[in-house]
Amino acid sequence: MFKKILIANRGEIAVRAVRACRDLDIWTVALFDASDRDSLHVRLADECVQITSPLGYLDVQQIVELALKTEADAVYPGYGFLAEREDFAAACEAAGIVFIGPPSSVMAAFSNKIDMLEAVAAAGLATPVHSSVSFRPGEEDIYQAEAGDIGYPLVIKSCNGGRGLASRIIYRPEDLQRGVREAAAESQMVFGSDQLYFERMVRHASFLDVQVLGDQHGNLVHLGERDGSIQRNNQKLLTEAPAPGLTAAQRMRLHEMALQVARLFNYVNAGTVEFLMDDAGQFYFTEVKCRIQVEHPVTEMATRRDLVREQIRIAAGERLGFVQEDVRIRGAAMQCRINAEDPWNNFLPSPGFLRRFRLPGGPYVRVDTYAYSGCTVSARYDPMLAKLVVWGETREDCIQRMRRALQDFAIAGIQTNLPLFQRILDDPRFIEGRYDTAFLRRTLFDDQLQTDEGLLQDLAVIAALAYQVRLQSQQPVTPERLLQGWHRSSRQLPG
Amino acid sequence: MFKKILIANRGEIAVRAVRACRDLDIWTVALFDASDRDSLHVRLADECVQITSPLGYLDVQQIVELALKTEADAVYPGYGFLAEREDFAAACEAAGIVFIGPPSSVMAAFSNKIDMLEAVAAAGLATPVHSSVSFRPGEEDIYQAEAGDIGYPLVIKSCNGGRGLASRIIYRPEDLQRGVREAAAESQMVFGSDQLYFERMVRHASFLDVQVLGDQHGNLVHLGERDGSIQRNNQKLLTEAPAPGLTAAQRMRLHEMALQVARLFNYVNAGTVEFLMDDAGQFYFTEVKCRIQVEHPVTEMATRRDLVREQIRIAAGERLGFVQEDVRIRGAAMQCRINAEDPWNNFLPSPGFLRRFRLPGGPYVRVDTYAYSGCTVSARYDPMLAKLVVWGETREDCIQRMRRALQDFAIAGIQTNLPLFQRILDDPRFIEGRYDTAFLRRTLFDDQLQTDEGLLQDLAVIAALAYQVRLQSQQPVTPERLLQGWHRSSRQLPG
Amino acid sequence: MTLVTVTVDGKKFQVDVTSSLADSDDLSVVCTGQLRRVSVSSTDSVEKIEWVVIDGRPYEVVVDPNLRWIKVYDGLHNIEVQDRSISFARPASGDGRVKAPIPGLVVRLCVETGDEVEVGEPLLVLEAMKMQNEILAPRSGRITELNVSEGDSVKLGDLLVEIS
Amino acid sequence: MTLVTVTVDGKKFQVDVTSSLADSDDLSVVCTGQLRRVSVSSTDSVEKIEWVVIDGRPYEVVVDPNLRWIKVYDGLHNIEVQDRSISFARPASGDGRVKAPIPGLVVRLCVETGDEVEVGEPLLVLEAMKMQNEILAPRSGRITELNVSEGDSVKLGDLLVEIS
Repeated sequence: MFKKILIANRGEIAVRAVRACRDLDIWTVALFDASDRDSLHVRLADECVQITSPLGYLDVQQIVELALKTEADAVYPGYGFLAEREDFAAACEAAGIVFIGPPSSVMAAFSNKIDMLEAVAAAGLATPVHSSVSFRPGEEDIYQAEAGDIGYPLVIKSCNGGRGLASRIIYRPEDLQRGVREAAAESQMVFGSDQLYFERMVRHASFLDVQVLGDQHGNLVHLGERDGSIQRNNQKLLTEAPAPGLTAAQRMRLHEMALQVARLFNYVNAGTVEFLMDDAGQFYFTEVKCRIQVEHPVTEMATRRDLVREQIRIAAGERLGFVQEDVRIRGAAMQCRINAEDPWNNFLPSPGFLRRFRLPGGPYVRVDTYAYSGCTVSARYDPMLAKLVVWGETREDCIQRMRRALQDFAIAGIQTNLPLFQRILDDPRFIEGRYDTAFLRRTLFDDQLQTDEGLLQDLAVIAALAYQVRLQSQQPVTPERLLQGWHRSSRQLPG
Repeated sequence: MFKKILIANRGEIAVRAVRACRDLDIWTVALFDASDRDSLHVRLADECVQITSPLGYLDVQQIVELALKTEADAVYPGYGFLAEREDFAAACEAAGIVFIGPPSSVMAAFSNKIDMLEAVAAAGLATPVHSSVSFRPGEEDIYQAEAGDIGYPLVIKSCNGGRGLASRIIYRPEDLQRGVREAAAESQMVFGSDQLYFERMVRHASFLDVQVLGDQHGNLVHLGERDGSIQRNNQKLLTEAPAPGLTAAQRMRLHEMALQVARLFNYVNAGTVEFLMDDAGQFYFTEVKCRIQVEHPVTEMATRRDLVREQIRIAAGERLGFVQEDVRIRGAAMQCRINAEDPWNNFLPSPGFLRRFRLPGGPYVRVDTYAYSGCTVSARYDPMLAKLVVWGETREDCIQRMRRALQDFAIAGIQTNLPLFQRILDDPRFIEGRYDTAFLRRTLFDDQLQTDEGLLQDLAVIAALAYQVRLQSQQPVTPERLLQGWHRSSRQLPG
Repeated sequence: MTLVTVTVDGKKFQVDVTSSLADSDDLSVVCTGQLRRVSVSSTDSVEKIEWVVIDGRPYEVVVDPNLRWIKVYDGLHNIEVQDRSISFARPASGDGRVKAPIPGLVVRLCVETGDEVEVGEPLLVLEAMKMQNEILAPRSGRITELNVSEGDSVKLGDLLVEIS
Repeated sequence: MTLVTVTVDGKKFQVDVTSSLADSDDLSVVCTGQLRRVSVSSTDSVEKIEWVVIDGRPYEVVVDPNLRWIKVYDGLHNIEVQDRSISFARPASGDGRVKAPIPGLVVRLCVETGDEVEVGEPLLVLEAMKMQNEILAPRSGRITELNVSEGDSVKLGDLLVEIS
């Protein structure tokens, strides 16, 4: 087993990794940029080292050097940043440091999305209709032709992309050119290449992830699926396991397909095989995520397996400690992705000082977060503040417990999307498990419907008291704050 | 199912109860005395009502009245306060309110300890050697005779007692009289009676609790045992499940005995059947706890059953949702009882303002607490601050995860016994699972042994910086604070 | 004695705070004719009002220092307070001056001075927290002022656009 | 430039803080001849020192305002700081004046004025947090002062007993 692991990430996943290492009695080195010196992952680690490069957590060379300098024998990439960068995995391997993830040779197979889709299709699995060739924004004649063949609505995707970044849904031909230009620019920025391709959009789809684990000795298991259909900007806001919309037969077939894909690429370590399911119940393979996912705790709650721990053990060359028959999915688990943003104000980010941050508790409630009471939520990185995960004996218990946990979660100082989840959990279609990737777009949230007269009266009383308090402490109303944000007129549907 | 439940308790168990009710979508009424208005259990409840009686949470009459006034159809007693008061259960029943616990008729069977022991012995189970008659402090000739028959060391116990309160271990005859006087006074204070009896002390004992659940339809199951041998002042500081010292055969026998005792008394709702095991592996039944216990989360982590939820369901007349075969104990679970006290300063209580209170997190870590960052720990009630519970695939994983969680737990403003647990978890006898009720008394904690030179040097650096900071901010050293507490000479063995 | 009219999520209520805050932490407030017993965590400042108990109903709250909103367990509620005794009305929320609600970088302008805009129409895109955020028109009208151009980085509260 | 001798859990170390705190949050400190790079959360006050990084080793700390102890992940460590430059020594910890370490009620006295006590011997019992707490003699000596009697309630820091 490793002696020391450098964690090449920040935020909650870095905290998660430090804890997983401690649970294995492995020494940890936290990486931090100038703005992160005070962050929780640094506070919890055994050692820390500053990354000075302007590229920050994206500087492959410096991170490898720091790993060598601190004598780490392995690097944990987490998600985002360098997690899916084949060159980073290769650089680690070249430096004699273990990259905790699939070997670069496996990652290479996924670097070109079209080739990957063809390979999977050749193996007899359904994939979305996609363009046969890739193109760059300049090659308009090529992509216009491809778009013609595929038909609308279509999805522009980056050949090197992932995480839904640099992808655009195009409904009408006249939007194609602008969409391609924007997607190419974003792809260049995020993945360093502007090679794009098209996929036909799968409508009314369910977004299904199958979690797989493979060791270096050819043992491969799946840990069931997650339904991540409730999305906004390609971000899974609410994820649950098992997927509510599947028959036993569909579920078995889905898991079989996932293992088939993983075997096809000799997959090693933790990964996710992703599928879309259309309203006819047909599965389309879309991609393989070569890393831990934001939603992994859902599977951990449902199976009681520690995925980050397994990642580390597998990377260290150990054999899987269990076989497929040992994997029991009991009850239901659910995760809400709590963002520092205001769903009632067009999802504007809401960074700032956390005056109050009291976590929900009790049995079968888990919160993964880098935040704590008195810390500052930086405007520099993405707005994910916490992952609230709960488990229940049944899906119904799970939903009710999540409602309770959302009420328990006390946050002051910034705005969050907590209220959005409260509304999702009360939506009859969600409760019945009948939802797809269009759910959020189609769902209208009017909080006036639910507020009863009694609550409004009590709020009026509180407002009156606050007004009197302010009169007495005579705080002047500063026009600047007075005029900022919170126009009810700007409340609108998310998405 | 109930519509509204009044929670006749405070602190973490009241918080736990509010959450369990919410998980069942039941409305909650929190009870609070003048000092508790700001407490978490009040903040989380749907309604709250003040108890004005000088008896506070012990006033049977007022609490029943408040339950009626708030139209609660059930009362949740928790532990301590009125939880084991037969008269409270009876008063609730008389008022047509469901008491969430065993019916008063069942509790009555436990009100006299000697009769209970005789009944169990008559059923063929071993009990500690005990005095045949009870006595009051004035009846010296009686108790001297009894003590002579039983022999030393012996334990003085209250006939109406529980929770180890009002009990004394007497090693030498010359200490008997004072011990009886003190125990009688305490018993009078706590239980309103000074009737006492003797038990012969079981030496080198393990303290084993078996959790049982019985519904009103005659269904009875056990949820395995807990080892609560690591105690101080009859308080279980560290509890684990399963008990490390048992063979499979012993375990099966223990569970069988527990069910036998529960059946003997037609036990209903959640209860604990308690046994002592001597170093020869012989079990002695000691008592039945007719309530939820502080340590219940250990069983919840090991079995994934929600005991408070089951208590409520059973009291509502529902049938147990599972049978014995469904109860699976997987892996190992452990609880540390974090107290606001200083183990290095003779366990002096340490109330005050919680400047920092950051909970440990990550998978399979749970904290039950009423505290949060910015709250004040009252000197009025007992010093239990939080219950830190973790689960692991194996006992070894569990211990390592607990070590990590203890390090994660960031508390500033008061002193706690966290360091004590860090030392217990590093003790070789504990790691091997070889410990008994004398463990804490016998264990010497010298933290100088473990601190390496490097850490001491870094601490010296920090001290020097702090000194310079104080010079610059010129805070005068107030003699009073300067001279208070923290004399290394007063560090001594706990217990 | 404070007499106010409070609008909560569009509904108006008459509220009279009869006891002065100094008295104790148990206050009497009359809301639409009904007497309420109220206790509150603190009356030192609006920020310190973090929990309130009204007739035995406990609320953990966050109150905007400028009394534009209150946050409780089910989310955010818009409020507007009007003082009847000194008949002073707080400005309506339809104000046309759009300020930067977060610090960030102006990555795109969607309007020019003189343009007519509909309520909810995007005015510009502000990048912060690695996300592009559309700033929408709070009301319909004509753009009379446009204080930023693409590439500008703006502070919280900077005046971006004015609509009249 | 501050030159001190620090005693940690009984071990002495020479520490020189070469850079003044004003400079930046990255300081150089020489401990027993070795240069350490140190960054600290705040240098405004001792209370605000909540984390420190020394040569890449992060510590979350709680420092007693009177520099009697430091709390880190593995618990509490006693310290004593002696300033070499102004050769001012902080009083030794063997002091004989026993003050109330918690507010509480004196439920029993175990000694009388004039008694000889051994270190660690109980002086009196203080009840707080529903527990009876023995206050032990910090050193051996004779009871020269006894300021409380049974039934007294005492505040934090009240002088209870003096041993000479």
